[in-house]
Amino acid sequence: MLANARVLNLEKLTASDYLLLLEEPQFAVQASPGQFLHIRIKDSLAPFLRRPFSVAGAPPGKGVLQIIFRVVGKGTAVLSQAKRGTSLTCLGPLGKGFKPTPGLSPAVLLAGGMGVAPLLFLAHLLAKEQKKILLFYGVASITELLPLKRFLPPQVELHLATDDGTSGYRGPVTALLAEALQGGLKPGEMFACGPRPMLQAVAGQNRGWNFPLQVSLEERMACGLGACQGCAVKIRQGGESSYRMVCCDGPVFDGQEVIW
Amino acid sequence: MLANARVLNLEKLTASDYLLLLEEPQFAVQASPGQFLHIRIKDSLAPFLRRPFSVAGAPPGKGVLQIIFRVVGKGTAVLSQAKRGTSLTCLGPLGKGFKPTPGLSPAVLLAGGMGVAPLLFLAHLLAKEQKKILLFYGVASITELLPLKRFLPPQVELHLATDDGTSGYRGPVTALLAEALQGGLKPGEMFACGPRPMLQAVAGQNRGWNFPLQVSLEERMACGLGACQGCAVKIRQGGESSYRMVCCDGPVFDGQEVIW
Amino acid sequence: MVNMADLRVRLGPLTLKNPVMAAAGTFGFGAEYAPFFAPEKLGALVVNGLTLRPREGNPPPRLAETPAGMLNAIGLQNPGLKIFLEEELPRLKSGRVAVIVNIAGESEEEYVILARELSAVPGIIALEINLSCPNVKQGGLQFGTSAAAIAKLVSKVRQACALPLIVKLTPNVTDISELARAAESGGADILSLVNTLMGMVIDVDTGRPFLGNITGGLSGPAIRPVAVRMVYEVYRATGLPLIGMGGIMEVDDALQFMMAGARAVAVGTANFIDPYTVPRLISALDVYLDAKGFNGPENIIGAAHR
Amino acid sequence: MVNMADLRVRLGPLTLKNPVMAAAGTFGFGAEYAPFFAPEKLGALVVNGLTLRPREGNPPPRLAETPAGMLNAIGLQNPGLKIFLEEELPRLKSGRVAVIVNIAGESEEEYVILARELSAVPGIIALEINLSCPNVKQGGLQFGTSAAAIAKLVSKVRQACALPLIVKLTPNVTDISELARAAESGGADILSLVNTLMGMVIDVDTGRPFLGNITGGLSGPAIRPVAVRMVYEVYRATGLPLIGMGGIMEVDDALQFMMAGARAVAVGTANFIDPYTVPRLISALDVYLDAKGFNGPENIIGAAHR
Ligand SMILES: Cc1cc2nc3c(=O)[nH]c(=O)nc-3n(C[C@H](O)[C@H](O)[C@H](O)COP(=O)(O)OP(=O)(O)OC[C@H]3O[C@@H](n4cnc5c(N)ncnc54)[C@H](O)[C@@H]3O)c2cc1C
Ligand SMILES: Cc1cc2nc3c(=O)[nH]c(=O)nc-3n(C[C@H](O)[C@H](O)[C@H](O)COP(=O)(O)OP(=O)(O)OC[C@H]3O[C@@H](n4cnc5c(N)ncnc54)[C@H](O)[C@@H]3O)c2cc1C
Ligand SMILES: Cc1cc2nc3c(=O)[nH]c(=O)nc-3n(C[C@H](O)[C@H](O)[C@H](O)COP(=O)(O)O)c2cc1C
Ligand SMILES: Cc1cc2nc3c(=O)[nH]c(=O)nc-3n(C[C@H](O)[C@H](O)[C@H](O)COP(=O)(O)O)c2cc1C
Ligand code: FES
Ligand code: FES
Repeated sequence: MLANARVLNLEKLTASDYLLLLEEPQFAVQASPGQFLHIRIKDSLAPFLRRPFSVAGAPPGKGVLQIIFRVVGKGTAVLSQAKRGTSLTCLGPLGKGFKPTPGLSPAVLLAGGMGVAPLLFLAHLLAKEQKKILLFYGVASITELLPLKRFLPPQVELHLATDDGTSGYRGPVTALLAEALQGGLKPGEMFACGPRPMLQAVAGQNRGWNFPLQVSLEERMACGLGACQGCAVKIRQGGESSYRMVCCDGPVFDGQEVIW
Repeated sequence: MLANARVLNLEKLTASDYLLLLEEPQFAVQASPGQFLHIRIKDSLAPFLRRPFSVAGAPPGKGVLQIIFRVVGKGTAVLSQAKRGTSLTCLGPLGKGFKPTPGLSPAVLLAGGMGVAPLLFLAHLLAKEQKKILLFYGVASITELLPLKRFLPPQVELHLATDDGTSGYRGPVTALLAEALQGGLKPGEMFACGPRPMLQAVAGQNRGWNFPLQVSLEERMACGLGACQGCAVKIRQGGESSYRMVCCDGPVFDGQEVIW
Repeated sequence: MVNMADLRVRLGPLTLKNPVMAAAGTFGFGAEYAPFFAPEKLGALVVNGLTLRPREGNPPPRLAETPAGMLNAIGLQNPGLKIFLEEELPRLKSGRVAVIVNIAGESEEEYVILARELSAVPGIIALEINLSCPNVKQGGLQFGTSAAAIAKLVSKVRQACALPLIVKLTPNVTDISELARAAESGGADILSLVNTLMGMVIDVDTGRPFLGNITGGLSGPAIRPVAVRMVYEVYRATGLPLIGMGGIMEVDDALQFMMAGARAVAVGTANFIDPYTVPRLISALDVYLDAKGFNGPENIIGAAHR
Repeated sequence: MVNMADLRVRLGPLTLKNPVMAAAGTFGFGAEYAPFFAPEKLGALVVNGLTLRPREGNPPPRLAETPAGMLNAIGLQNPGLKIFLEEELPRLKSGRVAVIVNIAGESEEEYVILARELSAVPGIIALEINLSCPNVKQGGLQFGTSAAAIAKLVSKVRQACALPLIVKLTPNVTDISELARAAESGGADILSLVNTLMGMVIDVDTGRPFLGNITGGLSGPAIRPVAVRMVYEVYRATGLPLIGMGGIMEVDDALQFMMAGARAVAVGTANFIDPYTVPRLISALDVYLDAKGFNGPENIIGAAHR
């Protein structure tokens, strides 16, 4: 559960997004889509806490995990300087991932920005189950577009939205999805990851649509293991609401059970 | 006074000692022996404060400063990983250095361990003044011996002591010096740098010998500029004692004025 | 064979197999760290702050990273006494771990009930009264900052409690020695210090306090100098054995607390950074004592006062 | 041309050209940082803690690095009032810098004398009473931790002092709001907070306290969450304008304090890391206000309470 994962490669994908390849055969076998690693970025007091990152892929037989991350603060800035051949201590694979239901097809994936990372991994699982897969992917602008082709199984149907219209649909990806549904798309189930407002919007709309919807959430974490009770989100189940932990009860929750 | 000095090279000299070459033409011209740089080791909260290091040399016309340092804690450990081509912000050259008196010869330099660093630079100044120079250099063991030949003018007469007798005289370098004085050595003046007990010992003995003695001291520093009053040492002058600052009143003090 | 140091320490009525514990609220009920090492290695496990009734805790965000530390505003989320006794304690007992239960009440009566009920069940080696949790409106800081209130509360709990009684002090006070003496006069067997310092972070993007609870408790290396100072002070002020904590990450940090006067130490935040911190410190302490030729922790406890 | 924000701030009777000051004890008498930038750029320069008589300060070591911070135990080394007036003040006045003098006394009378004498000379824009220096046996912490003592001292100084009066509060207290209100009732015009947290470090090689003075004052980013929380609390407790400080390194840190309620901020420890911190923050604040379309600091002061 704690491993020294070797940095095999670090590649810049966009102006601020990176692909990190970590060699850790056991984690690579264990990891399932939606799970994450809790990475100690540096053996130093700054950055202090570990940082959580979704597993974006674990190509079979390679013993390697893919992490795609965006530089947003001090920790990710330091991570973007990681040197090939060095090691990062990682806790993982942590959390409860996506649970696709056999037979429900097509699978609709909804990704906002970096939220696409765990969905890339999920797409491979769904592809193995021979499902039809649609990925609705929204970013702010063309410059933030990740080269998804490299990470997706070929059969995934990609629907692209940019806030500024520099590529694909102009507007929020949730609007693009809503249009597709109006146009006759009938998801068997939906999986979403991205900024909270996007998830909240789709969960809200889904109260009308009512498809099975799994969402992957983010919260500030300390332990990553369920011990500190820090990463709380409010969940309603069977009429009762209580705080659950993103790190061990999630990060994937039933979209209709989350209290936003 | 604040510069981004470029790391030209970092070379391991012994198991825990390094030679750092910093390119900073202005500092290189300004620096005089005994002065130091106050180096920000990393643009991070850890290590937090700047670290002081003596200028060990500034070969004329090169625009380069030599720093010789030992890894003793977190800051120096990080510094030993400095990458060529990167920059370190340095305050410098700081402090009041050694003041050789024209005509006083031979000059006797007394170095304990890393204390040799500023004396290497001093030796070049003394050599320019055509003085006879003797360097008494003590280390714990042969493994800690720096390759001094590379850094010293050829005319310097080297007297070596190791605590464990693995090279040169066996015992404290102050004892070796005392023997030389008994054997007839008549220093014109003395310059010493090293661990406090060594300096205290030689200053104590010098109460009998009574040669002009300048010692370079160390204290914990914050500002390096005389503003925080943190790096105090007690100095007696004209019958009155008061706290003086190593960073701006020193680091070089009259050995007979220091209250140990 | 080399003579190995004996790591056992005595704290008044309590003997621990080694002086390194896991601090309240940072080690859950032990299960979360079981994949890393057997909880029985711990000098003791102080389990999650327990209240009489279940508490749902504070709204998120509950955590914020700060320079060399973190803020937490968990708000004592816990299942309450009943579920603890029915579900968590049996699990804990099966693990042969030395369990200390950290309790918090919203009133003196709640503390007394908790103490009485927990004294009645086997498998607990001591109680730790948390009178200093800064994240709970009631039952928190008021008890912890008045000497008179502490003395009164502790003596009531003392009467209800057959177990060794640890009183945990808050650092958010003018004179911690005064409070330590109050706890002593009330009948505490052991003092533990420090709990978190009260702090806050403002989200400059929104201009609003970042934590759901507005303020939170600061822990981690940032607070260590304050915590060591308080242990040093309290050592001089009372005769009680002390448990020191606050920012311990490495064995040198633990040594600082012990030299300042702590007979045992607790590790909190560091567990989150390195789950192996406690066993790592136990081994390092062992190595340190051996290297110095000491036969046990006694040689270093309070050294700074000698 | 873009509309530039007006950085001026008013703190009761005092108007500063910008809200970023250099904190007492960290900027000397200004000369040390003059090679880096003109001291007149500072919102104000709070000069070194001044006492009536010269003080030689504490024995070394006086400094220790700590996680994201440092301890200092300078002990108010300073040349005393007479030399300050004869030598330092004339130098300062020639620099057109807004000078605030930080004063500390060993008795109420000393504070009063200092205030009276300094009020009588031109070139000083305000006095800051340091009633919280933790490194001085007399004249230090006792004044700073009792509300009654603060109210009494401040009102005496108030009577002797024609200048705007800033009272600097210590964070080493249970209830900083109470002390803030006491200072207000005594007649303070402005409050500044926080001074350093009392801490210590033990040298594990010797087993002895590291600092010559045993304890020292903790400053730097480590204490920022505590300091921000106190500014936030005191903003609610008094109507006085506040100067916030504690671990400010970057403009976001300054914004936190201002959003929490500070009308100006002071930079201490960060000067040691980057001597250009104050001018850097002034520019960054300017850029921030412009980018947000704000015409001055007023837009952000106290934002966290709205
Ligand atoms: C389950 C999970 C999976 C994630 N997967 C990815 C991923 O695949 N790719 C990716 O780029 N990012 C991912 N994130 C977000 C990522 O953890 C943050 O971007 C990162 O922690 C920011 O660190 P920083 O030091 O650069 O930012 P700072 O803002 O300097 O961090 C300060 C503190 O806030 C925390 N923090 C900041 N943003 C977030 C966030 N969004 N979620 C949780 N904690 C945060 C940091 O961990 C740190 O403790 C994931 C988050 C979670 C919870
Ligand atoms: C004027 C002067 C010149 C120096 N020249 C040299 C030199 O040429 N080569 C060399 O190897 N060392 C030199 N030193 C000592 C050097 O500054 C320390 O070894 C270094 O700061 C240790 O940093 P650290 O983070 O590795 O150690 P840590 O012990 O982790 O440092 C903790 C804190 O203590 C301070 N500190 C630790 N040791 C010393 C010390 N001996 N003097 C002052 N502060 C200390 C650090 O700066 C830091 O603030 C000099 C010191 C002074 C005052
Ligand atoms: C997430 C978290 C939860 C905590 N919960 C409790 C608690 O329930 N009861 C208690 O007495 N202390 C609690 N504490 C305080 C710790 O036990 C400890 O006193 C403090 O964190 C200082 O130690 P550290 O710096 O090693 O973390 C908690 C601390 C953290 C970080
Ligand atoms: C070396 C040093 C000396 C100080 N001297 C004084 C002083 O004389 N008077 C005073 O009121 N505060 C003094 N302080 C406290 C600072 O003014 C400031 O309140 C504190 O350091 C917190 O700010 P910072 O974290 O930005 O340093 C001193 C602080 C340091 C680090
Ligand atoms: S991060 Fe500690 S419980 Fe989730
Ligand atoms: S280090 Fe600040 S006065 Fe010398």
